[in-house]
Amino acid sequence: MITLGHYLVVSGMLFSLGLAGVIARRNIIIVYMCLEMMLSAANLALVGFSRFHLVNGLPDYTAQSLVFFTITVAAAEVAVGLAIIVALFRSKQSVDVESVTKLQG
Amino acid sequence: MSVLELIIALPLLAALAIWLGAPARAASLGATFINLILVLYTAVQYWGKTGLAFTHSRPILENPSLSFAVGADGISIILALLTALVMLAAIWQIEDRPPIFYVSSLLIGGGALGAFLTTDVFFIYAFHELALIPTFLMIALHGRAEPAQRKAVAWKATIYLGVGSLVLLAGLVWLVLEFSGGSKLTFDLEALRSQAKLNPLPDAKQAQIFFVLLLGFGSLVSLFPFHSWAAPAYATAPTPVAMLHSGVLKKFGLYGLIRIALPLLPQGAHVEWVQNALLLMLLGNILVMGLVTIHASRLDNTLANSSVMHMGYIFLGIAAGTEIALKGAVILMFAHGISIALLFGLCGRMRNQLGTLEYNKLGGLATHAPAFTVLFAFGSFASIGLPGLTNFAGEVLIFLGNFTEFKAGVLTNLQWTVILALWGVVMSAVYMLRAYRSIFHGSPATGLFMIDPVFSQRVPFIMLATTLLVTGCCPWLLLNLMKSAL
Amino acid sequence: MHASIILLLPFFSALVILLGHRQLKGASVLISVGSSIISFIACLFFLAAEDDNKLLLPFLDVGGHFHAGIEVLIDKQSRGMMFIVSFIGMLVHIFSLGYMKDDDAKPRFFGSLSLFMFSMTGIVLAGNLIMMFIFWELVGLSSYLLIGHWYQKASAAEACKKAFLTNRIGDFGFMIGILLLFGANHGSVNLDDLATAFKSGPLAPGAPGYSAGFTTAAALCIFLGAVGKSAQFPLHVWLPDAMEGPTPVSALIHAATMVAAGVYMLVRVSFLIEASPLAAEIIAGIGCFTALLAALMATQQNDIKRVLAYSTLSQLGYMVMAVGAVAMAAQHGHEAHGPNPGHPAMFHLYTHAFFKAMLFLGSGAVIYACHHEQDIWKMGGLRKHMPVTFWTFLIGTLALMGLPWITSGFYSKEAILGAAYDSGCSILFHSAALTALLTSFYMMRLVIIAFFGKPRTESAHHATEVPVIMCLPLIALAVFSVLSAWDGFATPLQALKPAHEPPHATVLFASIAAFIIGTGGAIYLYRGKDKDPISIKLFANKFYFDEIYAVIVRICQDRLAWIVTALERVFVDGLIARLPTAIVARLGAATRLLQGGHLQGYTFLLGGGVIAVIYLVVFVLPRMGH
Amino acid sequence: MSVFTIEAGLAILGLVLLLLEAFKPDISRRTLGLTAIAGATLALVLLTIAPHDSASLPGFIQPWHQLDSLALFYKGFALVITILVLWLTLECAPYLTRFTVDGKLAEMFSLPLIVCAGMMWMASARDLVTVFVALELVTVSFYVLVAFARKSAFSLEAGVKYLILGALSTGVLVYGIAWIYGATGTMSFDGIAKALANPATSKTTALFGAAVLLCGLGFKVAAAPFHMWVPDVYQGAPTPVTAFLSVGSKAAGFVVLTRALDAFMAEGSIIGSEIQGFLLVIGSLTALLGSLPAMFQTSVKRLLAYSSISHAGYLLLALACRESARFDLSSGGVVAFYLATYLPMTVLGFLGLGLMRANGLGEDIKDFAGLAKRNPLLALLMTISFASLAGLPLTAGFLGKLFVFLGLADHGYWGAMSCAVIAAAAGFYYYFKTILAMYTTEGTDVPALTFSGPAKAVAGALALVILILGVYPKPLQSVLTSDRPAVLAK
Repeated sequence: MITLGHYLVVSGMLFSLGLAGVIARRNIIIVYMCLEMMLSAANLALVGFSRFHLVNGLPDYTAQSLVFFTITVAAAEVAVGLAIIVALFRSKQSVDVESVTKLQG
Repeated sequence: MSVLELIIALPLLAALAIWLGAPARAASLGATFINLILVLYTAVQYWGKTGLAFTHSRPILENPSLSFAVGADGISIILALLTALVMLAAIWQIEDRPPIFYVSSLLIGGGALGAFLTTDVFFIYAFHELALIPTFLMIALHGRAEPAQRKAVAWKATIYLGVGSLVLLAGLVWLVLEFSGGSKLTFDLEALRSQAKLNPLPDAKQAQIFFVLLLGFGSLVSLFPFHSWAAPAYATAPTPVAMLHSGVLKKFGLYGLIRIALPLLPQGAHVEWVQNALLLMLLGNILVMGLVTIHASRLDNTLANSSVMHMGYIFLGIAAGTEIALKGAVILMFAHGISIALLFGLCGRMRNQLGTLEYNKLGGLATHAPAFTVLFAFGSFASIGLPGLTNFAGEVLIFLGNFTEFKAGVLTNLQWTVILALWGVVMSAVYMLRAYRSIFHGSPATGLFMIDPVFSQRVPFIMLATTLLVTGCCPWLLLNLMKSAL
Repeated sequence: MHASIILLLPFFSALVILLGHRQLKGASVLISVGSSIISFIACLFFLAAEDDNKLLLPFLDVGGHFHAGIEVLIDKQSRGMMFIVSFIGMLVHIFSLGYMKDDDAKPRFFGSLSLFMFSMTGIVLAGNLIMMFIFWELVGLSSYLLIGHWYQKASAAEACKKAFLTNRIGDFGFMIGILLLFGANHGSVNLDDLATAFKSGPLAPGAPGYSAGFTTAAALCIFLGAVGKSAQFPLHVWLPDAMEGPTPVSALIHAATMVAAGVYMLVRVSFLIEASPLAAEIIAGIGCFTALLAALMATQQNDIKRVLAYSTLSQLGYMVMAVGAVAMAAQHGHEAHGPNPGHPAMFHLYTHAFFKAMLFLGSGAVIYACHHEQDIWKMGGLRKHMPVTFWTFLIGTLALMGLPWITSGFYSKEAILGAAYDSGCSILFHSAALTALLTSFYMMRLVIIAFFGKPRTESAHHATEVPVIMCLPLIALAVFSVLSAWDGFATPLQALKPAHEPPHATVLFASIAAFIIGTGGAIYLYRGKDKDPISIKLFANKFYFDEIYAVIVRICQDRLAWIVTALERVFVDGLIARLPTAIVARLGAATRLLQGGHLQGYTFLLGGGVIAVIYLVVFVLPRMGH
Repeated sequence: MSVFTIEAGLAILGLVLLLLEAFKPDISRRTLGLTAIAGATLALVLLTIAPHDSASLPGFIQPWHQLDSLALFYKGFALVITILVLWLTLECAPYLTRFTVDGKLAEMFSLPLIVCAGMMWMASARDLVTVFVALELVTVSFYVLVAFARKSAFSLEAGVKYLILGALSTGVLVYGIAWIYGATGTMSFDGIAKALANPATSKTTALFGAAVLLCGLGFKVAAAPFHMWVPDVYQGAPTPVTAFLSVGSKAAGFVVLTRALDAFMAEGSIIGSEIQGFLLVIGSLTALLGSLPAMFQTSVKRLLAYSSISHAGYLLLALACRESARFDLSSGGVVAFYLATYLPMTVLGFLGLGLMRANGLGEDIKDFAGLAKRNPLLALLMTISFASLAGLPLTAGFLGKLFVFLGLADHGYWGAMSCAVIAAAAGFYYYFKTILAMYTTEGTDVPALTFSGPAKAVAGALALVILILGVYPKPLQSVLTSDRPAVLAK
């Protein structure tokens, strides 16, 4: 029997992996992918909670509606984000996180 | 519009006008002169009265209750008089300086007037802060030292005063919270006072709040050991700023203690640990700074340190807290303000003309500048407490005030402190006479030449010296303004 | 009415001269001299005034809590003292007209003189201790100004400073004494109130809270004021140096009046001294010691003014001793005789004022005639050149030595010796007698060296008699030196005289013997000598007091100031100002390191921050009871 | 016309301008800018006359939208800052265009309108879904705006950093929302408050969710330790955008935070006291971490960034003081008041910076040297702005700080108060350092500075607002307490 706990553990692992990737990876594209993974983890948690939170015997769809919004927003973020990353690549010929360290102190 | 509002607004408006291009000297002299007349007018009106007069209030916020409330009693009027006199003198003695000198003098004076004449804690605090900014800027920009050094001095003063004001703010906030009766917070001093009278706090708590206020107000007044900003700041500050800050603005902290802390926390200063701490600190002012002053080898250092030292006596009056001592403290505030402004003003002239203030390079100035010498003598003898000049009346009342409660055979800590403090009177004579001896006595030093200022430039100093003489011979003039009990 | 004129006239004279001497020019001198003459005339009316205590000006008035005004207290002491002050003051003013004729700073001199007259009058008329203290300090100021009249001279500049500071130390004690009395007497420092309080009020023995230690402390503190002003040991060092001032000033201030103010004040508070046996003994002891010490020093001085200065010191010691001795005698039950008798100290003060002022003015005349030569060994033979000066000077000297039955000095000295005898302390009496002997010795030495023999220098040779305006005061004072103790002369002053009683045989013998031995010794040793046959370094160098004090001041003041300044810099400034700023600066710099600009660092901190927050909120805070 | 219609109209105007610029390339930036400003101004006027009760909203939006004085205040606030930013963009256009790819500023005029609409929605949000959507609308638009001056390496770097960290915080935020939902079973603030008042709700889950959610929101308001992006991004972004970020975005973050905390810390909430503790810790830390490093900054723009962090700290501390016993203003009211005072002083500061930039000067403190000589008026206005930022009395900045201190003292939070005092003291130092530089006279023979009449007018008006609010804050207070006594007025 798969319980809410299982979903949450998977979601938590996914979130942690994403966070670890964001921290550890130097390629901005990959960092960005890890960020998407964290969003997915959140989505998974939302869906899980929604499924196990029954209102009148049916799952509560408010949470799931948020999932749709999240996916949409993520898409928008990717669109804008990739544009910025491309601009970065154009000017620095690199997508390494270490290529942006001029602003400091 | 009440006359007090006019008094506060006049210098500030004049400053604004000068900033916008009005002729600096004419505008500022005119404004301060009218101001002096207005203050004298209020003093005459108040003559023989008691309690708060000329009150006028403009509500600003309902809760916390905040209003631009003005009002004056004897203490405020005496200090306003001090401000008006010193401001006029400080501005008058400026020669060939850019307008910012006039503007900043007006702002410092206006701020001080605001602090002394408003009766809302918020504005009392606010006006004082307003006056601090030009002080800081003037020391940093036009101080008498190398740019790096004067900036360092200005920073030191600003950080001390800034931190002090914040501690003070914390203390005031605490007061407001404790003494706002009913469901509303109020910053109105009278309301807080009546509440304090109705529901006094337990002594232990009064002591805590009083101590916070003491630290806050104290660092504004260069209470030992929070004094190390003062001497370099005064020694470096441009003349009008040194006159106004040491003469007037510094009195704000003392005024606050007398006007805010003591009435609201009548037992605060008498709880043993607070009293002992205060006594130790003020002895630091008197004895330690007395010795430091003796060690000074330049006139500006002597004056600056002596000004720190003399604060100890006023704190002594506050520590005693008796009617006589407090009135003495107010008189001494007035007296010290006038005398130190006079001395700083003359010191500034000397620096301008001679280029040095080192004792071992000076000498014999009395020969060629007799009028200058006499004026200086007024200042220096006032500051060592010579009877006939105002400081004496203040000091003697403070000392007497400490002895009103007396048991033969046993002296309290307070009274022992007075005895030690009396030794400070000897010390102040030592350094002042040493200064006077090295500068004015002896044969004129070679290469140094100084003549009396022309009459019009003597006027501001004569005005201050005359004030010292008149109020010194007739201190009851000031006492009559303070008929109501403190 | 008259009293206020006496007080205020010199004040306005001083003020007018101060403000307008440039416009007034020579007129300022006239104003000052005129005011002193009018004061004297007013004083003559004053002598007839009833006992009274009037408030002139409410100086300090704190509601119902405290008041101390400028008052005019009229009683026998103030009447007598007032006469002395205004009379000698007037004569000195007149004498100065001649003496200071060529001085550029005449207006300043006369202005200060007027200021002094004002201040001294204030002391005399003071009805309460605060007023006394006010004028006490003001005479100090005028003395400072007058000693430093020739401030261009370094010695004068140092001397005036020294005088003021030494007096300040005395005033330190005086003020403490006033405070103690103020506290103990519940807020009144009125002399009448205090006297009552000591007789039957809260300060009387047996009253609740009475403390003998307190009474002694208060008496000694007040006495310290007199020690300063009357130049008693150990604060005597300023008076000889004060001779740097113009000689008329020395006559008026540092011989006749101001220095005697200490004695006057002690007599005013004699109820206090009588209340404390210990204080009385200490006062008598100090006075006696000063008298002896100064007399010894005087025997080896060569400066005419310094001899007189030490003589003044010695005589002041005499008077102070008398104050103590009378109090001691009173404690032993030797009540003075007759109704309301005078005080021996006051009596001596009064006779001494005349002859010592005379001597100083005489020395001034000598100095003037010898072109500002002060060394007696460079004079000689002046007897013939300056007969008036010589004779008046001789009269003054004899009065000081106490020529029996003729001069006033004899009577007053005898009164003091009598008081010392009555005090029951034989040391007092013996040293007093010894002092009297020494006095005769050094004064006769002075006269012989300066006036007899042959002129030893050019300036002495060419000396001529001084102008009439300077002679007149000399003559007037000489007359008073002789006559002032005689019955029937200057009636109002008689009240100051102790009741005339047949002197004790021992006392009479001692004073006559002292006169004869001292005079004889001096004649024997100094007749016809061109240089001092005896040389005692210790006396000539004033027992090295100045040197010792210089060391003490250097250690206790300058070194200490240096050390304290250094400590203040390091500790106070360091701990309160520099250390916290340094800490905050360090913290600021450290926090800046967080902001390294590396994205990975930021994400790491952000992730770590999330974890830390979760830990804080989920695990820490719930346990803290938040 | 309902308030919602105004917001929608604003967003549509933004889109129209975007399209217009794309398809009519010859349209002048002046026209675009003025249109945008006109639109926003019109919206502001309409907002004041539109009905102010929730019932006036269209039926379909009512479950997600509320109109209370707080919401209305923030809507007005958003419009004012948008207008100012648009105008500032126009003023700075000459030098901004040097860094854009095609020398145009197209989106710089349309995106702020969309951001503004997003902020206005956020102010009215009643549930976490709306919050999330509106917040992302704002954030994503800001990604573009920050990186707008692409030819400037700084702007691009700022864009990348903002993008990565912003996205990371979004992830954290959504994750937190998920857990809050898991703990309470609802997305609406009212529901959350109700569920948290129920003792049966799992406290640990709720705490976990709330902590993660607050981390996400903390990033938006630059709370420590999520403030790292602020100095870099503020410094790199074009000045008008920085002003927008520092005032608009921060205000938006705080309005959401206020709403969320209203729910978390409602009467009887099982996690209320923990959240309060959290706010005190984070607030103190933020105030300190903002102030201390600021003391060493040489770039005024970066200094203002740190200052904005420090101000966020005070605001968080204000939020921690929930029930002020004797205060007309609730914590939300204090925050709103503080932000209202913060707006003119910050915008004035950035305006000054922008004008200096437009005159070819840098943004370092040393570039300020002698400003008083070169343009006394600007120096005076900047002095007022910085004095107010430092919290000097008689300026608006002091009152905000005073209210925060009053609240802290009233609750007896002396520890947090001392941190705030230390931060304020450090603040004195760095603000006055800048002021001092303006009046320094040594070695300044540079020509006088000039700036346009409208710039003078706007800057003067802002300074006047600072001073007036400093001595007469009553109107602002009455706006904040006009209705909804339940939330705003105690």
